[in-house]
Amino acid sequence: MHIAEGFLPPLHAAAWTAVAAPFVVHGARRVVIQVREHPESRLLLGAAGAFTFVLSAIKLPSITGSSSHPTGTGLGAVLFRPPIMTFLCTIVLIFQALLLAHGGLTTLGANVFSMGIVGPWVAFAAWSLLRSRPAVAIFSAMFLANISTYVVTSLQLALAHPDVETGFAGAAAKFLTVFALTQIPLALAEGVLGVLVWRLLTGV
Amino acid sequence: MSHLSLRARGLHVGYGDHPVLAGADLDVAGGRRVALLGANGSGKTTLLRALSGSLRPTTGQVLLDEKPLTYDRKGLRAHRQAVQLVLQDPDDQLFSADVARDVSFGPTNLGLDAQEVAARVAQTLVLLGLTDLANRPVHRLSFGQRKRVAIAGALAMRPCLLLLDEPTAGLDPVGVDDMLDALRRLEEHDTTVVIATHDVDLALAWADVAAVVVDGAVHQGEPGEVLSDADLLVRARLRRPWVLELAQRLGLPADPDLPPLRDLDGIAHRLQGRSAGEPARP
Amino acid sequence: MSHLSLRARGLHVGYGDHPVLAGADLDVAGGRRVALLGANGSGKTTLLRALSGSLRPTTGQVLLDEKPLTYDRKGLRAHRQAVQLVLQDPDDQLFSADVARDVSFGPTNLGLDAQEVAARVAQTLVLLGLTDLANRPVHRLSFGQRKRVAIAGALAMRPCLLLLDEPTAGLDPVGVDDMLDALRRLEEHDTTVVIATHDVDLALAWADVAAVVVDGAVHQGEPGEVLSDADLLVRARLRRPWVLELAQRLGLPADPDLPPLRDLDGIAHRLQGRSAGEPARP
Amino acid sequence: MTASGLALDNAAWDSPWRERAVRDKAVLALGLVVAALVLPAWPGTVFVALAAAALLLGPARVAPQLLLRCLAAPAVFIAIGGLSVAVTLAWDGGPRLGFAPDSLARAGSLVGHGLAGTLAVLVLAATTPMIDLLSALRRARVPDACVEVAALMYRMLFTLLESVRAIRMAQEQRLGYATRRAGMRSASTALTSVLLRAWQRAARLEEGLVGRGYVDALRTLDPPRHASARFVAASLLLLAAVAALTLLVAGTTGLRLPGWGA
Repeated sequence: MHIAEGFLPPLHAAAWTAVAAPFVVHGARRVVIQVREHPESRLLLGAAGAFTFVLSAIKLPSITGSSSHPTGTGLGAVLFRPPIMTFLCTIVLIFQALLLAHGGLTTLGANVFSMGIVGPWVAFAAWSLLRSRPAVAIFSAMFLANISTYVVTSLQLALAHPDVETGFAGAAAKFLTVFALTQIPLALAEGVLGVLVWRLLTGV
Repeated sequence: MSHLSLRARGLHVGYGDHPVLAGADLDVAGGRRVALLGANGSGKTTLLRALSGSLRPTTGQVLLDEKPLTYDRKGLRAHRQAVQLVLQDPDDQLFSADVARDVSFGPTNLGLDAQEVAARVAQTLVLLGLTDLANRPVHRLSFGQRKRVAIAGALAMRPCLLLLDEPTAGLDPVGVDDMLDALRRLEEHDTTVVIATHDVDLALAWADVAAVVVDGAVHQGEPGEVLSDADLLVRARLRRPWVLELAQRLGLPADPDLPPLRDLDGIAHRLQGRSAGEPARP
Repeated sequence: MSHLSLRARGLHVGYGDHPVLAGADLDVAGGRRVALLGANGSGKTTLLRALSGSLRPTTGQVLLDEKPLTYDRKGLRAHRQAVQLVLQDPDDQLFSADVARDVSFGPTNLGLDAQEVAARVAQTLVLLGLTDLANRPVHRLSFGQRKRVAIAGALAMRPCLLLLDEPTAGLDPVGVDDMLDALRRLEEHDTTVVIATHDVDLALAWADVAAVVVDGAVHQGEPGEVLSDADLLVRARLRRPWVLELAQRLGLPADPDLPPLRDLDGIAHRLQGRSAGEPARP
Repeated sequence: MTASGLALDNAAWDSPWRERAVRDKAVLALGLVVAALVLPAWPGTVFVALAAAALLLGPARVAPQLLLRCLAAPAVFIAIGGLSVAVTLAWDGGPRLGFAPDSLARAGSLVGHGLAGTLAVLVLAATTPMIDLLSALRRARVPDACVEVAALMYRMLFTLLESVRAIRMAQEQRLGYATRRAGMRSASTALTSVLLRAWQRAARLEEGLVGRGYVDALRTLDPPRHASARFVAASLLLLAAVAALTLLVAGTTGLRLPGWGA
């Protein structure tokens, strides 16, 4: 779920764009440097980005019985590091906005912040801390990348649309319930998926 | 396993303005070899997908043993135990690290216990001549071997009908013969085999029934007749099999007393018979 | 463009213990159609890659117009302007979003200016009958169309030699004919064409020279002779083309005064001639 | 890829506006996006939505079914988000949900901004293939490496999507999603297969492109696009009309709904 076009007031949209911009520029610089040093990484990065986009087309059976799609930024952050992931996520979000009508252009900054910056960095931090136990580390990275993305989205919406009676706190409670609480089983499923994929990749 | 019939009745499958199938009918009688022919993009694969239940037609029905397929979980589960589809590219179908594990995927999902799964895997590998490869990693197999492993994966479900999309495409001549041998063994175990192909020579030599997919519909009949229909072949972007073409050029008359011309042996036999009256040559 | 010759001399290419090529020689004379035959995994593709310069042999030489290929940047660049390889899977070569953009890639890399690039793209598309598809997205083309676009991408470099890996694999009969027509037009523009295939019938009908890759070496010769060599064919996992097989079964003698048997027309002609003495049949 | 895949992408490639310069279309679409955001919800977003829908269904010749299908995904988010704003939460002795006239009005305007904005984005999305946008970014001095990675992503995502679909179908065939446990296992093997395949694709494409003279850039010739001063002028006129009409109607009815971000 990305914040739809028009859902953030102009000031908020501009502010989140400003917050996300340095991270995206940094990521883009990393990409330029990497491509300059290793020209063949152009194709690998393209494949990685396409994979990130396609991940959202893989249906995941969730614990509640409904199905959902993984965000996949956790796995990407571990495989490619967060700055590269921020860049790839930005492109993926632009593609989703223009190819699938998911998300939007004025809300791109906010969506990049939650999915392309917070998610990957949280995942990378979890992975780095728990590295000695890879299964736990990859589970935490995928779970936390997913759930932190939705928590941040909820808080972004709460900031933009405070509750008429209880202000930001009330709005946060509402949005967290709707977007983050319901996401927990799906995030758990993504964590389990991460562990299974890790086992397949490392041949355990 | 027993023979079941599979039918398609008035299938429509459409993406937008250009329907891929527009009222396609097909009868697959149990135990009869059916070759589904058509150009690239004619809808052969779409028809196979609809027959297997993995694609739901907009209108029309798929009937297994005269009972219409229902698209709920239970209906699809039952259908898939009877009808299995093998895709053209084996890499779309092989996901496990080694051959035995890949073949065990279906039986495991059927909820069989470990012993039964192992037994089925072993039997299936024997049937397809793959026993020696059981523990080989899938990515180290040749293309022809991967194709046969993909068939093994479907076969381990013990289907009554096996639908194969281009089983011989990309195989070298010996690989094609190996594949046809494998299909012959399946038939000995009462599996009805339907293949989609654009190899008209193969279809003539192998099939009991030829079904040409053209303009969204299916024309089904005796291979020798269907594949002589010049008008149909043009519309379907196919060619007449060389055996029939040569027979026509030489004016070999269709003779109801003789078996229909299907392959090199047949035409050589007819031509030898015909030239028996000629003076001997050095 | 002028005709250049391309040769391989004693190529060894090995991955680990199993050398793919072990002393392979090949002569491609300018203007002669060469069909490279072999089973899956025999090393056809490896040989093509070595000829194109994209794979460096452990030992041995590739010679273009008698000058050995050097593997520095400059040498490779010059070689690729003369020799272009088209891979079997078009998706390994097509990277751009639409047809015209993709075909413009090679000429742009040659450093031509925009006008010249546009002119070359337009000419190439005309030559391959792809003009109508110029602005179509690559991902919405059929397999056969993608194959032709991949050839267009190579052809826009204006090579003297075009190496094609399985150009007809996966195409339906009309698609195969379209492909052969396209190759014929290239030859009219003085491009020498080498194809790798395991279709022995196609090789016999099309090629001036057949080269069979077996056990890491190449046996090259007149197609009718090479493809009659029973021992060679068994080792190479190939079959005798049906035309030759039928001629042998019927005891049609090789007649040096007649053109060699290559295809259906040829054998029909011979058989009609032969049966002229027979009594007329209804 | 069939139309069931990325319908919006297909519409863009088939669009009668495809030959138009990206800049011209961007002026129109982004102008509408901004208008959807800054004009008062009533009646501004209604006018923007009507203008965008009229452009899409009229000169841009987008099929109505396609438009509805494209709106379905964001509509879910807009509905849930709107509902969350409409409901108020109070704390007196435990959480208590309710409605307030003010919250309903805010939710209404939010839904208006969301729908109008989404339609405005579609004016660009349904008329301009992604590759044209990327070429425009290159001309706007976005580094080549970034544009090329994005362009490769665009090409490769279709081949990978095809793989995902085929693998999924093959797994369903063998009852790979019959139980949740089997489903998890199938999803993980599918994901791993696609990841490995993405890698192989990249390696093979690299080799294929080296053979075509690839050294250190993926430059191609951009086809000429048709810039039209009349189109830009008409776009600006339309935007001005939407803005003027909004202010006029808002002024005459005297209706003053709470603005944005209050």
